[in-house]
Amino acid sequence: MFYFFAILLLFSAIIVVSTKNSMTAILALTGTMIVQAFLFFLLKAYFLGAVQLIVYTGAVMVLFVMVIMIFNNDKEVFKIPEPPMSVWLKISAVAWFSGLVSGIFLISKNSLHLTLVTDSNFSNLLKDMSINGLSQVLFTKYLLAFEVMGVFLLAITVGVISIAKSRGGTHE
Amino acid sequence: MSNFLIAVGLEHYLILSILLFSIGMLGFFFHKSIIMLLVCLELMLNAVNLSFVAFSHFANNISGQVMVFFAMSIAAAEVGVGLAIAVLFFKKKKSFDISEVEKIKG
Amino acid sequence: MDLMNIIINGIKIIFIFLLMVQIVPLLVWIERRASAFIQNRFGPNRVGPLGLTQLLADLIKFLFKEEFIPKNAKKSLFYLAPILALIPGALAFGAIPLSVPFTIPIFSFFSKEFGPYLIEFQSYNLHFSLVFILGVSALGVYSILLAGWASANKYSLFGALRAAAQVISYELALGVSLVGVLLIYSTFNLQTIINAQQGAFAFYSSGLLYTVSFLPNWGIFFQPLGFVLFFIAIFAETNRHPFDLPEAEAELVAGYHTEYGGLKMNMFYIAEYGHMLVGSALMTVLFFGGYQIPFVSTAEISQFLSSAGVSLGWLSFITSMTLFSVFMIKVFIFLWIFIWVRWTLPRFKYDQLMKLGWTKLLPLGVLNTVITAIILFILK
Amino acid sequence: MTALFAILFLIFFVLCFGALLLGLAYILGPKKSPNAIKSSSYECGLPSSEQVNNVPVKYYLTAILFIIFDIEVIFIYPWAVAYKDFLTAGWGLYILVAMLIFIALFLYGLIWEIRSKALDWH
Repeated sequence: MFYFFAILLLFSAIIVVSTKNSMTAILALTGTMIVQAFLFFLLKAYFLGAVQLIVYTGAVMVLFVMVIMIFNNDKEVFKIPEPPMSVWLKISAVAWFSGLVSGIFLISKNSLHLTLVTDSNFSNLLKDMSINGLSQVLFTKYLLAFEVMGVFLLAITVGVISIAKSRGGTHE
Repeated sequence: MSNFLIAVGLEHYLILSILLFSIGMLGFFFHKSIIMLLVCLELMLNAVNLSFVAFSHFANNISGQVMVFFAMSIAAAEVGVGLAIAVLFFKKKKSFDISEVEKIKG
Repeated sequence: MDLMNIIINGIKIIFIFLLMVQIVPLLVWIERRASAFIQNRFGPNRVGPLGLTQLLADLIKFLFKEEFIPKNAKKSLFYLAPILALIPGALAFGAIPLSVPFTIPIFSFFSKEFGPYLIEFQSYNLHFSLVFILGVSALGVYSILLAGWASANKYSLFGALRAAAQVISYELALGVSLVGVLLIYSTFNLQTIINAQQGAFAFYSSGLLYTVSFLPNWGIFFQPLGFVLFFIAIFAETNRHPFDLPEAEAELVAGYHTEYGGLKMNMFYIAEYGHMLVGSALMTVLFFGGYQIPFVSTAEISQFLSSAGVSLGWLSFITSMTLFSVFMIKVFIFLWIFIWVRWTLPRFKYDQLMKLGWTKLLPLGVLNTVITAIILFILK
Repeated sequence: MTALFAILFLIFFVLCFGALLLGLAYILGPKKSPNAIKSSSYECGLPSSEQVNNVPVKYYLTAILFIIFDIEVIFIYPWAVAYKDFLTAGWGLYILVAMLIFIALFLYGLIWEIRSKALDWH
């Protein structure tokens, strides 16, 4: 199950960065988001998986699709001439990935013995990482962060309205 | 080796996460359109979220999930503002090219 | 979990999906007949008894329509959009409990005994089904946007943009109106919500139990405002009259599916009616006690059925089917209201629609949340 | 876990079903050679243009505002589900006030948005 989702995830991610067509990239990214939601389900983070579906695929990616839809008719907008890729960038990319692959092989030979610090106070509260556990921690330990989030979102609302509020359309 | 393939543990999720992150990073370096840059940013954020949730699952600690919850909302807000700026930029410059940003003067 | 069990569960999933698809032609027939009835016409009455097989004829006609793609259309997305339109409805409908779980008694197949299986009458019982339904129905926007964009027609594009803006605006109102329900039942699981609605209307106040014996214990009596908001939001979500702005044929030809024809267009219709079905089922589950008959518990029904001479092995199955038909009756009442409203109210203007969503429904939903929370706090 | 399999199976089945319907229509439907007028965009007889060159910014602003308010609603959900647990644990006033502050911020944003006429459709 894990491998199925992992391959799907990597495959769609590669499509995202390698395609020339913006719409394909956006749709592949949507696929990535959905697969990741399923990975969250697999990790028993059920509420987060559903939130991933609602917020990312339901809202963020819709915005992306809308923007592409509005602008794609100008054919040359998305055909930005790409400068010849610098050699160093290519070499470093190849080196990075080869390093990664060899690292993975090393790990697979002798697995990492990670010692994880368990927060015993809170892990007692929750049996199976369900929503109730999440909200207990969210509204006790992280309450301040939660309220700051409210202020932050308010600021974003005001900012976005003042940036984007204008008469007329998207082109003139 | 075979044992490593069968028993899916934390390492597998971390490997997946770092691969996803590197793909996103690669895209971030190679693309020039503002929208594609935002897309690759999303990819990297997703990779980080995945590792957070994996840690949270295997360490039996819910704090990781709360962090992801916050990270998701901030990422979503960031995309909203980023695309608003991109559209505004397009209105002025008729292009999504990131190198045009250098020419902007206040 | 042996192989037979998996096969039976697979058949069940397919059955529930096909049930959803099969209700659609029935609904189209009801809609056409009801519209005719309201407007004092006959409606389709030639093909078969009462015109019931009209839809079969329609289907055959759709199958033999010419395959046609506009010149500039993006081919792959043009074909993908109608398929994608089916997915949100199907996934959401699968998460709704249609009836109580039942056991299939021991039976033999190829001279092998297969033990009794406990089957849930829903495709999957998730303990976060409500957020899951919200999540997958958010995917419905994609088929709209892609259909509009792939057609390479400006009417389609504007229709799609309108539809998407409308759907996402009302999704917000929908989400807020559900918070009250969550406060009352404190769970995301629809099965638990249904079970909590048994018996007569009852609530706790400072440790004492009060009962109102003549009202069933339905969600609507706890959440009247929440129900009204949910009801309106569902109408807008499904692009039904009086909110069918995306299809405003006077302005936009036919909205996002202008360029679609034949079976492809029919698939958009299946999706639309599927959303109506999911909406009605959700209303039934959250506010009208789901599959339960008011004041009658499941145990009483099975007792009655066994006294009526149903054999013990199939008792739970028959009970489940009885409750399923109750559920379907409730759902069809709502579907009838959907059709009825279509010929009763005039269409909104687009600015009125947006104003209603953002400045009325959303604040009212928040108000509903606050009131519910405070009342719960006072009553403890 | 079984539910996950069920969901995947359902997605797969629906995709197959849709593809089957489209395939059937493709096979059974008559094929005629398209001509230029027929395959052009539907436009009531006027010379057709598919160019959309000025979309009202409102559509897009609606989507952004939807994202922001959607996040806020999502933040209310865990609170709503755990509210009764907090009440029985005796933390009622604490959790109520915590959420009322958040909802006040939410409402302030909403009122700002309505006041600034960001979503006035003309």
